Amino acid sequence: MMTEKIICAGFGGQGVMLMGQLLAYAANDNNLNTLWYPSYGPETRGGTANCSVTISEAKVNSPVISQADSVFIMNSPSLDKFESKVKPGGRILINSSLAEKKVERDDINAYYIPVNDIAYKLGNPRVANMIMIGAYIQLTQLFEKEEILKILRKSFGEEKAHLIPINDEAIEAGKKYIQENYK
Amino acid sequence: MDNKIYIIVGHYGSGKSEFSVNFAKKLNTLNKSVCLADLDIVNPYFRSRETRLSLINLGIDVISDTLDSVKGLDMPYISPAIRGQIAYNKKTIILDCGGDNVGTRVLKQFDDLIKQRDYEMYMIINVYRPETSTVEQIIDMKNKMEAESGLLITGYINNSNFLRQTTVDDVMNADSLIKEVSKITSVPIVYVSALESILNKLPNDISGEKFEINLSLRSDWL
Amino acid sequence: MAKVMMKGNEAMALAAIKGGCKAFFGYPITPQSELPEYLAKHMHKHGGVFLQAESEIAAINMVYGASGAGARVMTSSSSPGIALKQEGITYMAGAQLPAVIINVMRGGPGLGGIQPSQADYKQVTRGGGNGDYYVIAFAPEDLQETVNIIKEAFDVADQYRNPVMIAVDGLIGQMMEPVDLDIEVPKRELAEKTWATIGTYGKRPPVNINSLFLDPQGLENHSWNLAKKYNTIKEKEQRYEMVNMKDAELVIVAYGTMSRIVRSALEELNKEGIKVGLLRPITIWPFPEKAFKEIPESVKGILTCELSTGQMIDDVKIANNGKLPVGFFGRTGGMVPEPEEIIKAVKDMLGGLK
Amino acid sequence: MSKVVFEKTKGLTNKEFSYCPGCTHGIIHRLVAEVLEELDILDRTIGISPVGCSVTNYEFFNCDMQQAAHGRAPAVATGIKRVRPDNIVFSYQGDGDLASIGTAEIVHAAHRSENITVIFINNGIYGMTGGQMAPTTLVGQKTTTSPYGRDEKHCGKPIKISELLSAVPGATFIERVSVHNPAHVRKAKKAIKKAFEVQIAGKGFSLVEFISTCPVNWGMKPQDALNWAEENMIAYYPLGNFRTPEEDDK
Repeated sequence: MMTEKIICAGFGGQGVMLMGQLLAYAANDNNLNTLWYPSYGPETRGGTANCSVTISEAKVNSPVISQADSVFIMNSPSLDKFESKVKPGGRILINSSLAEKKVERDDINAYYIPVNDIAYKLGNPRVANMIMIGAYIQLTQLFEKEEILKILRKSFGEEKAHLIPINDEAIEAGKKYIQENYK
Repeated sequence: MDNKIYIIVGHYGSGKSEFSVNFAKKLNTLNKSVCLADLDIVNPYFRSRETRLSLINLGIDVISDTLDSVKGLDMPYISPAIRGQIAYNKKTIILDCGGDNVGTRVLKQFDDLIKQRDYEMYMIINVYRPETSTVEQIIDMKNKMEAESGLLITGYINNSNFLRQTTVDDVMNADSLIKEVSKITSVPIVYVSALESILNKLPNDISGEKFEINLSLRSDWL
Repeated sequence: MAKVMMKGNEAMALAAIKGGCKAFFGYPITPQSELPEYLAKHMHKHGGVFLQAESEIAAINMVYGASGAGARVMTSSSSPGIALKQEGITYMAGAQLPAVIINVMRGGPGLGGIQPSQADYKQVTRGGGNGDYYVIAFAPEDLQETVNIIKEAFDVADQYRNPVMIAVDGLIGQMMEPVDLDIEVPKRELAEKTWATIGTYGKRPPVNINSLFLDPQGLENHSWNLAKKYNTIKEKEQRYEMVNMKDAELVIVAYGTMSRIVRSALEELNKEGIKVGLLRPITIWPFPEKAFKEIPESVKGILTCELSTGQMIDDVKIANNGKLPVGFFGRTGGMVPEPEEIIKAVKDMLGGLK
Repeated sequence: MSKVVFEKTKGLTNKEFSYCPGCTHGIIHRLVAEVLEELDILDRTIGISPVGCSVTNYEFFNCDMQQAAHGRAPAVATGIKRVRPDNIVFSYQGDGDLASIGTAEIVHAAHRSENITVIFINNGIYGMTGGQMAPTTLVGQKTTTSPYGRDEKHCGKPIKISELLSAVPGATFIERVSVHNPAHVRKAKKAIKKAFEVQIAGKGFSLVEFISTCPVNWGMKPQDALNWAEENMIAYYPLGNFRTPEEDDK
């Protein structure tokens, strides 16, 4: 039975919580069981923020993830904190624009993606998290880009509908970066 | 017909209510028509009203609050019946007050009516209570109680005790102290009250008439 | 309606609306603030009242007033806020007023911390305020169960004319899970609220909502009547789940988030051939003592797992009544254990029993 | 044919008041009850009893009542009024209840302009618990917890609730009255009536503060207590209207 355990970590304000929520929503739309759980309180305001998402064909039990299949690292402190949480053979996606170090372990698959630099080139630094999502769905083939966009359209509503194209571009850029750099 | 008013005052915890209940029973056996009015609104425990039912069975009128409560009720309502009884002028009335000068404050409601009648105001003294253990303290308490009530104390009651642990010496030591108070203030010691076991052993020349107390407010275990 | 992804606090708020809640009075406190926030946004659309009170004390007394006036009413808070509400809760129990109270528990004592905890167990299950009384307390483990129980809780409160508390830890308040809000829950037969103060309108004599008894005998009678009601609740409302009991060597007793972590641990233990069962209280008051009679002969010991230094363990010991050795595993202060820690505790205890 | 000179208001039950002789609770109860009857709102009124000497006033008011925790009556009133806006809701509170333990509740009920009426009895003392100092006890006044007289350096000056609440923007109607003589009793009744009319019109928070007496705990005869209230209480707590709905203020 498929189970995917994900940890997203970074600064508050990087859209870390949203990354996890998008994956949880997408899982629910695919009739999978899922659980999203944030670190909450003052941590979410400017400090480090992280959340965990479990996606499974089976019922989700423990909300606590000790061994993650995938870990998103959006900044340098998060790498120190969460590298050990990747299960052997699991993957770690690192924002190499902000986390300059390389992973120390050799039993995990590391992907270094300069999401802030790419976002800057796209003209909107705030979509760095969506570039990460693009990279993730390219690597895992878990969800289609269109499924993610559908959720964004719903949550943005009319008011923010104009932001859909840039998010679309960002996901695409993330996918492309993986295609080109990790064949 | 003895239709005096007896007002029982004293320091908080000096034994006013025990004396009042016993005094009411005693007067009742002397074929007087007795009414006991519990004016204690200071503390809702150990009040003479707790013996209300047994007193009523003896034919003694008991007035507590307007709710006729028996047990510790935090409702300090003074019954208008008390004023009525004082004005009625037919019964021997015992007014059992709350402790200290605060307890005598309530008498101010009735002082004019009381003065129109023959009254005694007895101050119960237990010299083993810390705030009435010296001559000066007792006289100070007397003055304060008179000031608050607008009435004069007419007699002392030596009720000095350590409950069941009281000895004859304890009562005698208190006697000499209260005699001193009596001399200075020219107010007589009218009773010495104690449990029967002690009372029998007291010498005959002790000041005040011997008055036997049967504990009725405290449970056996107290 | 299909399943929707909702945050625990929001799902609880919506469940209350679906359960017929017509009034909410509360005061912000982490980690439950999304609950009043959601109701502030939506309550009026359902003809209900939302009001942010000046304090938890005021909030629970508003609940008292609204409940006394016959409304289905709720409040929510977290541990230190629940401590403040205890005054109103005991008055409600005394005056026999129904209400639903949500407690999204955080670490203590004192200001403690905002991370998940079950250290309110005693505050929740021992009445909490002054006097001889209890609140009916549910401790669900996931959002679907939480939502279903909240919808049912209003009926339970009305049936027994007693406050009902939903005790979840901060994790359940903060997490998101798919949840179906339209699952039918059992309906209770409810009497008309003839006791409610809604004005006489010339149709009946005045009624009075009150917990004061001037006469000690009256208060004793009232207390015994309440005790009788609580005995009925103990008899009829114990709720629990038994998992993996067949041939189990050890039984873990755990509720709420802790029971989910235990479930993950049990899967791993099962792979290793170690048979461990889970006794999961769904009501923590009344405590499911009946479940202990169903523990099979194969069981050699009981391990109590809590997000506290050990509170429910007292009830476990009472229910066990000296039959089996009772061990304990706990994390507290907002620390949530990983399943591996439970696995180790199980192995340690089994090792000691052999 | 005989003429009815005094008819007991339907706003009160037949139960005799339990208050001490000379206590002003009785007269204030009667005034409130008469107003409820005269405004024809008695059958839709819900009252709230406080903790204090009038804790059992649910025995006397002939309408639906709720007994509240000490100081919380305005919160209880809020809960009732919010779910039953068509009912008339009043709380009846003493100075320990309203001016001490319940200050947060009364200030915020006024602040929200909760559409309720508050009857506030200020006699400067805690009667129920046996004559302790209240926040409203006058400077120099002796009580069991200010045995040497209230010392403002030690525990402040007495709190003026009507003035304080009239500084709260939400307060719609605030008036301080007294019942120490028949003329003032009539005035007091007018204020009560106005307060309930404000509520009926949905204009928001109304409060009437009564300068009241406690002869027993003050250690005075009832008439002396009334005189003392007039000379000392009213000197510190001036009578009059502090707030009235703008459109009526002409």
